[in-house]
Amino acid sequence: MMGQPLVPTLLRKHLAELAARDERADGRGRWESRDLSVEVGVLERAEGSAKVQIGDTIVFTGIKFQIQTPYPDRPDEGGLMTSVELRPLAGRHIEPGPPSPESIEMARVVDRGIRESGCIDTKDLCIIAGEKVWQVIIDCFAISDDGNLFDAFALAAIAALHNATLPGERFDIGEDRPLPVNKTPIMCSFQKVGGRFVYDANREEELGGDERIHITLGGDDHVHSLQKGLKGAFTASEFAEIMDAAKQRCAELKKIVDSL
Amino acid sequence: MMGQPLVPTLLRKHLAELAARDERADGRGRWESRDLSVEVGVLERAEGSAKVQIGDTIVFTGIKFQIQTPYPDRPDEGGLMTSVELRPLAGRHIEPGPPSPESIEMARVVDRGIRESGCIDTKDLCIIAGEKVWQVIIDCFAISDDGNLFDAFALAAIAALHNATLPGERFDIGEDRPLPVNKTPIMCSFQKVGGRFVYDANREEELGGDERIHITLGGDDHVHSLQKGLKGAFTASEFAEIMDAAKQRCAELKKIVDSL
Amino acid sequence: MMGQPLVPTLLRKHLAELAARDERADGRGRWESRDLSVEVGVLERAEGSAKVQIGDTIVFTGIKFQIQTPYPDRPDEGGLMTSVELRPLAGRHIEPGPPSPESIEMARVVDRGIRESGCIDTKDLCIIAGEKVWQVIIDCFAISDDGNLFDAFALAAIAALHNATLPGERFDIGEDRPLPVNKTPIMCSFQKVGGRFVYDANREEELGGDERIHITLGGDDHVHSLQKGLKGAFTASEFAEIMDAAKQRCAELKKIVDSL
Amino acid sequence: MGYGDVQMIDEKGNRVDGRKAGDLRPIEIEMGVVPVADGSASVRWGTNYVIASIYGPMEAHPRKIQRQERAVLDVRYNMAPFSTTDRFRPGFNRRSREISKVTAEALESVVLLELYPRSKIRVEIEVICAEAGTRCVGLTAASLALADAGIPMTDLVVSVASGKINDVVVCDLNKEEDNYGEADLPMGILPNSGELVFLQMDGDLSPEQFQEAWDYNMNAAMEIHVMMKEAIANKYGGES
Amino acid sequence: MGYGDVQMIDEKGNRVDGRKAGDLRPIEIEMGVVPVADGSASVRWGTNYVIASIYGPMEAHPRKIQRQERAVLDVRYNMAPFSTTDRFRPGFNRRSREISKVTAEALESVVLLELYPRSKIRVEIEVICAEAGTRCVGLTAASLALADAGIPMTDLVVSVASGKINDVVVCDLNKEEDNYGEADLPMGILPNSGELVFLQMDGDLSPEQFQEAWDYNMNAAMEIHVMMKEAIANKYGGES
Amino acid sequence: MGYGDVQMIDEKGNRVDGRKAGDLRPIEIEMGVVPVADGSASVRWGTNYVIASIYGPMEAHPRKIQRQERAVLDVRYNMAPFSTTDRFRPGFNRRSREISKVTAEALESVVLLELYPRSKIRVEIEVICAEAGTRCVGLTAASLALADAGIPMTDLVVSVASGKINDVVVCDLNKEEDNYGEADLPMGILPNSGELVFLQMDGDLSPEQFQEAWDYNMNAAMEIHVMMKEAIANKYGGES
Repeated sequence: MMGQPLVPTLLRKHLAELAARDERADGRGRWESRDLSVEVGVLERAEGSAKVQIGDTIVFTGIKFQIQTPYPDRPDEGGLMTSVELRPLAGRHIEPGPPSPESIEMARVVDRGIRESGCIDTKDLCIIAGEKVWQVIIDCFAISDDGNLFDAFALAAIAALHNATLPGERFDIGEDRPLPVNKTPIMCSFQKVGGRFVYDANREEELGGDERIHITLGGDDHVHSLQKGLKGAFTASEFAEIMDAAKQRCAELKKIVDSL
Repeated sequence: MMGQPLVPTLLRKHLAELAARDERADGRGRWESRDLSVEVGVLERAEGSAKVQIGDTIVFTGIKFQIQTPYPDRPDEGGLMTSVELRPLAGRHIEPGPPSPESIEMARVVDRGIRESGCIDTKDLCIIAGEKVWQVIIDCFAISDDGNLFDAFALAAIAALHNATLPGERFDIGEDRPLPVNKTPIMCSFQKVGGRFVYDANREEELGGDERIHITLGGDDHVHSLQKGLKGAFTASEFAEIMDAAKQRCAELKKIVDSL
Repeated sequence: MMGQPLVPTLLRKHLAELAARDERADGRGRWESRDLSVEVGVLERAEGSAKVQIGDTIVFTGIKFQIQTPYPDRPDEGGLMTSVELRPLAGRHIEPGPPSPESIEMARVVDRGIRESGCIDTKDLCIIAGEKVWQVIIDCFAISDDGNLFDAFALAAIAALHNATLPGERFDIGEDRPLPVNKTPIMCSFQKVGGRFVYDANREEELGGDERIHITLGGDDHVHSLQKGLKGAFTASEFAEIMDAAKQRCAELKKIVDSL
Repeated sequence: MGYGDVQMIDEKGNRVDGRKAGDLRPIEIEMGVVPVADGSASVRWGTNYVIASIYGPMEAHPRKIQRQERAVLDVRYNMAPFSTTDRFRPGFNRRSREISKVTAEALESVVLLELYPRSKIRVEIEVICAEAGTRCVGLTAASLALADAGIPMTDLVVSVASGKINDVVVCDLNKEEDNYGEADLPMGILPNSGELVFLQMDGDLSPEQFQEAWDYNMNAAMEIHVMMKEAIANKYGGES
Repeated sequence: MGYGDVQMIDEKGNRVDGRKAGDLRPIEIEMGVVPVADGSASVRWGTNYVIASIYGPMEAHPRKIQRQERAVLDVRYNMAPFSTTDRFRPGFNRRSREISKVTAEALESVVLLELYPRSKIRVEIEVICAEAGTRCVGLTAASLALADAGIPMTDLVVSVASGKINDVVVCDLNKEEDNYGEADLPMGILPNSGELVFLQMDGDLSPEQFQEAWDYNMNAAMEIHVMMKEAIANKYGGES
Repeated sequence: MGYGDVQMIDEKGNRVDGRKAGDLRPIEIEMGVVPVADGSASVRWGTNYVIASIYGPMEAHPRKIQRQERAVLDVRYNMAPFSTTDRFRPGFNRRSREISKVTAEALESVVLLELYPRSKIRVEIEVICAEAGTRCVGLTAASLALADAGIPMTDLVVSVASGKINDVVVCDLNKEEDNYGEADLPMGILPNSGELVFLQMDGDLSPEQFQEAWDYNMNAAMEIHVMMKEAIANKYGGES
């Protein structure tokens, strides 16, 4: 479980003063991202993988496959599972132990964005109907947490899926083939800092900020997943503003992923 | 786990003074129950259910069925399982977490009363010998704990069993039919308060009391289950006295259940 | 988990003074064992058993068998599992709870000594290739911990294995027959106390000592398992010295076990 | 998602249970249902049945959860074992953990936590019968129970979800509709300010559909708010 | 219950192991079997073999278990993995938890806890070999171990069970009888006062049978008490 | 053990990957790979890839782990779920616990713990890709990360294993060799004094083979030590 940091009153005050001048501590604009890079095929033992770095935030996502028996009511559909490991490697504030509410929320929000976009057709995962189907496991693993792990994990997850190979040979069921991935859902996260929402909050802004909104968009700006986290209330017009920012940023990131 | 209340010395003294005058804090006689009501068929998703209210103590019991493979040495016998959930909803003193010793004891004592009375003939739960049998699950759930959960759960459990339907249709194995229940075992619990045993202790009496005795009787005053709980020593004549009270009260409660 | 004893500065000083005079607190020589006894066949419900007493350290080891399905890649090989239970019965310093790192280490070190010696040929445990094999379970259980549980468990384990019977009749697969055990691996443990290694440290020496080395030898002084535990650094010549002591003591203990 | 071949709305816009697109299921509120609690309420909503109880403010322990300048909310959402058609196994559950977290965060946005430094308020939500939308019913019940306990709040929280079936946006999916639902948008609304303290969504909604679902929720929240105020007034003889 | 067709008592009233209805299995007590403990005892009873050890009185921690005015007993009953025919898997076990609880409550009724405010006394009971009646053997062993540790008690606790087979009430069921048993009545008796501190029962007993089983237990307790006093006297050279 | 019929070394003494008996796999060290940590390093060794990070010294809590006169090391060795061919399930793992324990004890032997009374230093070791010998790679990476964090040590720890295949002793088994390995001798060596702080072994080694494996490790440690010093110097512009 993540430790409970003392409420950083001074930090909040500082961030509010910056916000009043329409500034951020690291000089970025409200909707501006930190430096971002995506690499795929970086994990030797995974069937698909990606490394995402956003500023000093670094994550790996690995795709592994297992064979399972399908559910009786969906005999020709495979499975999808998303796991988030926030190991204490990635930050002073992360404590060892069973999954924290934070990591459970991250896993579920990343999972919903992928799942609800329909980018994986679970029927493509059928091996023998009623007997054997593939389960896709998306393992998100943090190396360095300087804020906005949600977006880093979501981006690494969709990039790793695009990079993944169904390991038929290892399981003696035919040749290896690329995992079919039909779409590129993208998550954008916004946090209220100093009274206004900003995109891609770093850890300092997370500590001194209020509520967070996660938006996952697919093609044609269709919404696939939303999540509001943390304490705070927001208005309809605030939401409309970040939805516009999300539409623009998701399109940019989609291009990056699709070009890998 | 339930919290450890400080020993309520003043409360004990007060209760002892009342006992010396043969009185109880709420004006009841030694063997007198609080207002009691039993309703059945109260839970939409359960296959049998009951709500019991004794004073400000409120519980639900729901019956659910599952299909299981019988034990190899008893191929034509179904199973019975009793679970008690003391969720923190039901009282300030109940803490979240894994089952407390208190809830385990309750579940086991309620279970023994039902099981040992033979009111469920496990052979009536056979579907296909050696292959499929019904498992009856008795889920006891506290809503408000003002003392004597043992009796409330036991009463709700036997009432819910009498109300239960084997859900053949839901499992595609024939028509729904009433669960055969042959007997009506009844539990009566007594607590030593101010040096003498009383029936149906409320929470105040539990806090300021000593040992507790739970008696489950079937037809013809046959004993099916006994349990002494908490710190305290009692004499053979004290036991004889509460056994007499139990015989009378069990007969009254049996009538109530059988008339539902 | 074992409690963290305060660093016993005075004890360490005392032990260092003794070591400077080449003495030990109980008068033993550096390589001298406490009184040791081994009894076999002491546990009524186990298929093989031994009791080992070394000074005031007392342990039981019981052998139980289960039937399991072999691993697909080793269809004709049975299994071996070693478990160590450090229950709070055996010492003030042992706390209840899930397996401590200490007990996990003990189990794994005892297991490696047995396993790597090849004293059990896992093919001797085959019942029907690909279908049924025996699993040997070695349960090490401490009664009284006055130091050097490692050696006590390892000795009891190999003695109990030599004493064990495959319970064919209980599982309806033929007659009972002795478990084939081809070798007699022996563990000797050394602890640095007052700056030099001694054999068979008692609990006082453990508390005031430094690093520990466990050596398991088989026939012809072949090494089967080593483990260095606890904080401390040692030199090659220190190691050579205790390896010599181990060779001599292992031979003595092997005779004792082989003569049971 | 997307079992488009099952017709859940007829040509006249009637839903399987006879409701129109914007209609709510029947809702029934009862205050003070847990006699030993400091505050409580139950909400029956369709065949959902949820009980919430409040304990506190009380001393926060263990110490490490204490906050110098405000109270902490300790919120638990849980499904009773008999609340679902297949028995719901007690124990750790990732879905319940997530719902507990977002419910807590929604309530923290309205409770005047600064009034109770170093203390803890326990909010217990138990789903006794589950149909569809239990997280909304639970959040609504919890806000009623907090009112029953006399805990000061800036506003009640009204929670409701709209969704999509057969590519049509409708309000407050029932269980049958939920099985074939193509999207779900639960919100937690402050009826006096119109602000949101809770928002989730999954499925697929075009920008226009999203706006439609949003508006259904806003209207429904006002309707439910009236019932909530009535239930409180019935108990306390005044307006909340 | 009720496998009436297996004959466990012959026409002369002889049981499968040759005992009469009221006879106990052989019992052997040893004091001080755990050298590092503050007190200990083992009891062999039939093929039951149980060891109990005592640590304390010591400081009670964690703090929250401490009681201002008395000691707390921390009692654990546990089955060793090799104590049963099928290996007994270590770990959480509802039966062991219940037995630990009622054993603790029985012992709390005799130990002079007020003598040791704020402290803890650990009582560890390990079943090394199990036959039938391990909870009685364990409680008896624990009371001997407390005596060995010099912990003041108002009385020893003697625990024994009677039961019913073939509709006949008999004392101290062995394993074979227990498999076909129709009732079991374990009691914890204070031999000097005749009071009870432990009582359980399951199965089916008519009022008359119940009285018969009760009386067997009372008589057996007196017999066992003599052996217990002897074992203590052998070690300490006096009467307990 | 002992699959002697698979030939892993040819008649010229060449191993499957072309190495000679005493050769190491390629090793690559990177310092400071976890920007938010107080110190960190990664080691790629064959296809092993291990990252270690350091946090602290910081206040030791919970209190009961605190030591008056020195710091405690809190060491965790863990395998990432995607680090192995079959997915490695997160959660409790006996092997990882043992490796964490012996790794901690090795590092405690070199870190000047007395400099930081009452404090805690966290050492986090994550195996990102596993080949063979991950415990050695992890211990080596941890010692580099401690150096990167500026924690004073008496020496670096260099860890390496030698083993036996086809009855031939060789240095630094790769995965394929490890599958057929007949013995494994991992050691943790202080390159300046030649002392050992970590030692394990399993399999079967005659006294002579044991000496041979020991010597391979000692030589390899000196070779790796050079690379470690270079990596540190590259970052800090000096000698470690």
